[in-house]
Amino acid sequence: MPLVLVTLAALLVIVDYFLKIPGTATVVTDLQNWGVVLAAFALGFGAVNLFYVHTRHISRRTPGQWPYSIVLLFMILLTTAVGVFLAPTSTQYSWLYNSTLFALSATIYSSTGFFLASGCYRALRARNSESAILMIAGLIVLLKNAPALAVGVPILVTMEGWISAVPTTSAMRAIMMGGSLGAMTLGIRTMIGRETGFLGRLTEAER
Amino acid sequence: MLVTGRIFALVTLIAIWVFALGSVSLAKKKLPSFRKLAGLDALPEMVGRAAETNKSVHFTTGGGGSLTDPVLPQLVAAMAVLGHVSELCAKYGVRVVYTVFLSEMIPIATEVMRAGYLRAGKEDAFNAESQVRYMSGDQFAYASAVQGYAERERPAANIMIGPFYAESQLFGETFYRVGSISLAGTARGVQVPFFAVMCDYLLIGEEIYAAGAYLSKDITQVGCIRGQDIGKVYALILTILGFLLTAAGSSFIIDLLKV
Amino acid sequence: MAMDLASVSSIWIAALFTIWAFSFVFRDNAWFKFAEHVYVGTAAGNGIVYGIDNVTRYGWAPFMKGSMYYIVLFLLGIVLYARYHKKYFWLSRIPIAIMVGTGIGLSMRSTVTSEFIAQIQSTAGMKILGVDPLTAFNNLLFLIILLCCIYFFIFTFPSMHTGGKWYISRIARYAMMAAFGYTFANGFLSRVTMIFGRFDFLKSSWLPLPGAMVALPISLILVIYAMLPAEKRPWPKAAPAK
Amino acid sequence: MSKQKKSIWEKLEDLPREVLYGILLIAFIIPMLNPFGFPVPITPEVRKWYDTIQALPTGSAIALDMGYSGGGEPEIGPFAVAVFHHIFRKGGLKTVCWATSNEGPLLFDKAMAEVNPDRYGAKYGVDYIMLGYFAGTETAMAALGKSIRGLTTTDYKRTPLDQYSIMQGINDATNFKLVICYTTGQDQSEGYVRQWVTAYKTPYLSNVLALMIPAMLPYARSGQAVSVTSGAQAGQMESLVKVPARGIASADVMTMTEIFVSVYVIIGNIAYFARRASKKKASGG
Repeated sequence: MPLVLVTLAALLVIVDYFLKIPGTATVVTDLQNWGVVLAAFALGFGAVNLFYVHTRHISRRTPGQWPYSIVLLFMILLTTAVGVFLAPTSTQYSWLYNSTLFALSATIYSSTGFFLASGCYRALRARNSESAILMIAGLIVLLKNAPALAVGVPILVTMEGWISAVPTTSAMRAIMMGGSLGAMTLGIRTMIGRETGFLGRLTEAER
Repeated sequence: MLVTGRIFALVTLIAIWVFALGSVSLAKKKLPSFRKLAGLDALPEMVGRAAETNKSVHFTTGGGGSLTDPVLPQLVAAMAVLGHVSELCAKYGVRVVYTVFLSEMIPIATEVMRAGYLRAGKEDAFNAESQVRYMSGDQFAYASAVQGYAERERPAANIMIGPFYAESQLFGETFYRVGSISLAGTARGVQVPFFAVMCDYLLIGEEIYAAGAYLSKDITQVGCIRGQDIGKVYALILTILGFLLTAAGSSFIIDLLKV
Repeated sequence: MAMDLASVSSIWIAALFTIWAFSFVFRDNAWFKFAEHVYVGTAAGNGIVYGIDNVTRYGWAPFMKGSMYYIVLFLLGIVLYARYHKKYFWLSRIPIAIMVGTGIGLSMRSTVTSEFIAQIQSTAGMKILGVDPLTAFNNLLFLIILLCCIYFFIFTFPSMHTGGKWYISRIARYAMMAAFGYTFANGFLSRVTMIFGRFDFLKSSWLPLPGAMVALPISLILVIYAMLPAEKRPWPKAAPAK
Repeated sequence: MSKQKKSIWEKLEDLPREVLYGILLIAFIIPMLNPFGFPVPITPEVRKWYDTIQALPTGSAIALDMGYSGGGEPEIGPFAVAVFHHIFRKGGLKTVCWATSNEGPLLFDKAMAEVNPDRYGAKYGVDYIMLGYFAGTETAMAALGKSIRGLTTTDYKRTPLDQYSIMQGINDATNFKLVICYTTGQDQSEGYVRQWVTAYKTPYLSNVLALMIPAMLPYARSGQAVSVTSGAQAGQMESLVKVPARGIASADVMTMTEIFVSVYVIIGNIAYFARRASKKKASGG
């Protein structure tokens, strides 16, 4: 049954795009809207998983973890309460967002920059012809990305422009084309029921 | 009825489907063989070095994704490699440790590793408790736990295959620093360059699917890889023909693509 | 400073979280763990908040306006959560099937044009005659690299990679390495602008506030203290065993 | 021989990361305390982006996706703000915003606080509007392209769309002269190529993290995206629209850190080759 639905939904959307058949357009509009709402329902999954994991930590008093689990669950509840009862456009919600989530996500993701710097020091080396090319291309782009150098040493801009326009664009285009073939193959595999991982665990009968 | 400007696209889409499905049914009769994958060829040497230095081999599938994500095929490919690595390690008497991010992977990985040890005839040597280690389900908590593991045990070899996110940059640096030889592969395009810089052996993008299909010998997977290969030949022919005709002053292929 | 309590408190909290989150760069520590769990919690909470916002605005609103068949949509949405039930989890496959089906349909129907045909079209349309020699050379090189890279990713015809054809893979790998070098350097640039953004926040918004200049060294010392191994610091003693 | 004692090259190769990070921190802090005011060169992509908006006829509608997350705000935000300055100063454009990232509406408010549209006389509901967050990424893009009112009849503050003059005559992708997407996710940056450019031929401007640029280059080359820029180029946009802010301020830091890291790469390589050479000599002699 679910597999039939997958195929049906996919075919409807595809047919609507390639063929003009009266009637499909309205069905597909609804289907897409429903897709948005269902995706919104699924946004709660993350929180449910966290509840599962962290209530277990708390009830088992996992050493070094359970106090943090309390913090985490408290923050879920607090954020949800403020957002739902006072609306996500309220000043209170944006206060909460700016003090916590915004500051934290920006910082946590930026911090990998330090690891990249030490990676540059240790690993960006001309160990063989391949890594030499990687190193030289990387070095040219690093230097060009310094705005003052780009002004002072115009040859860097020319070289970076060439690396970007010729090897990078063409190699990326080849990778993209390969990836699109993979996506379309995976699509048909899913439509004919050869790829069922998205369905989750198996029922007794299927086992 | 057909929308003009989209006809050639429809034909191509159907052709790609036919390539895939046809290749899968042909693969049932005879499994196609594979070209050499440079990254995979390095595995025996990596495990061998672990045996010499009496150190372990570390395996990870990254700190992100889920079994319902589109990244699932990457995890499937990673499991095929894990099975192969387990078999090699069992043969050489080396301990392989899989640090787990997704708890759903624990039973799957345990089975895969046990099967690998069984193929090497050393099922007794496998200890699921200590070799399949659940670290954490949070990205950075997982990353920090794996970094801690790397500093303590200093594995001789480190194999990273799967859907990697920002942790690729942390892992690449850490394992390089502790002196592990690394083999890495991911089909998440933006992370490949970080692996390319910081790892010794690389499976680039789609190579991980090929590696997975090659090692698992699963008919659907191998057939689909073959189907995509035919699609690539199709692209090569169209590109070359189009380029030559453009040089000759004809826009036949370009116009055909626009139909 | 004419600033209300709300903005001042927000800046203080954000500043402390920024310092704690950065501390991970040097070593994992209790402050970072605290900050990380707050981050994961609020991110999940934000997901719920906007999930509910979407469900009410795009689902409930049309239903109230008379689109009675939207009741089916709500049932499907609720059934999604059956995946956590031991017995009825298979019910959740129905809405998931609709989502997956719509998703792959939408992606496939245009991927074939945007990422396959349009790319062939753009490559095939490049000129080598009637343009200046440098452009002609670059276009030709572009074509060669593209063809070699596609060729490199052909796996199941081993004869295509034997004999004298090793140089095709070589060209492909060299070009990809140049592309990776380019991406790596750009990746570093990305991180630099992000780190600057956070430092700029600390410098321009937080440090001018009264007390911040004192709080900065104190919080740094506390962070460094937390990085010490448990056995080397007087308190807290008990190192939690894993 | 040199087994007990590490050679200077080996020591240099094994420099603890704390030292490397410390030096990098200095490269951040010096220019922040003492700005040099290095110049910012304008690249063709940014110029093209600017010209594209400049060339829009009065009354054109722009679809704008605030599709980035807070994690990428320090990079993408300054660029988005500079472009808003441009749009509002030019005037006569209808900017219909939405978000495919669930932090988008909050980041929209943040950007507006920074831009202050009032100073250009731009009014909410007349010159610009925020429809809110839409879950489902590509599905949402497709749905919005097909019919906005089919999906929602209110803006993010839940006021009916019909009360806003900006929404008159705007309902689907064909009503827009341009689509702009700021994003930290590849699903979004490529999603608009698939769901808007391919399906409706809407001209597309894409602003992404610098690290995502290579993946977008093929689209720029084939004309599927009019211009692809990174947030790191915010300084250029700021100098084009003459509103210096975070982007220009970051140019000094970029210059310093990029040079420092380039030196890292060079020292790392010297140490590596020197150690190899000294080893060879030792084994040869």
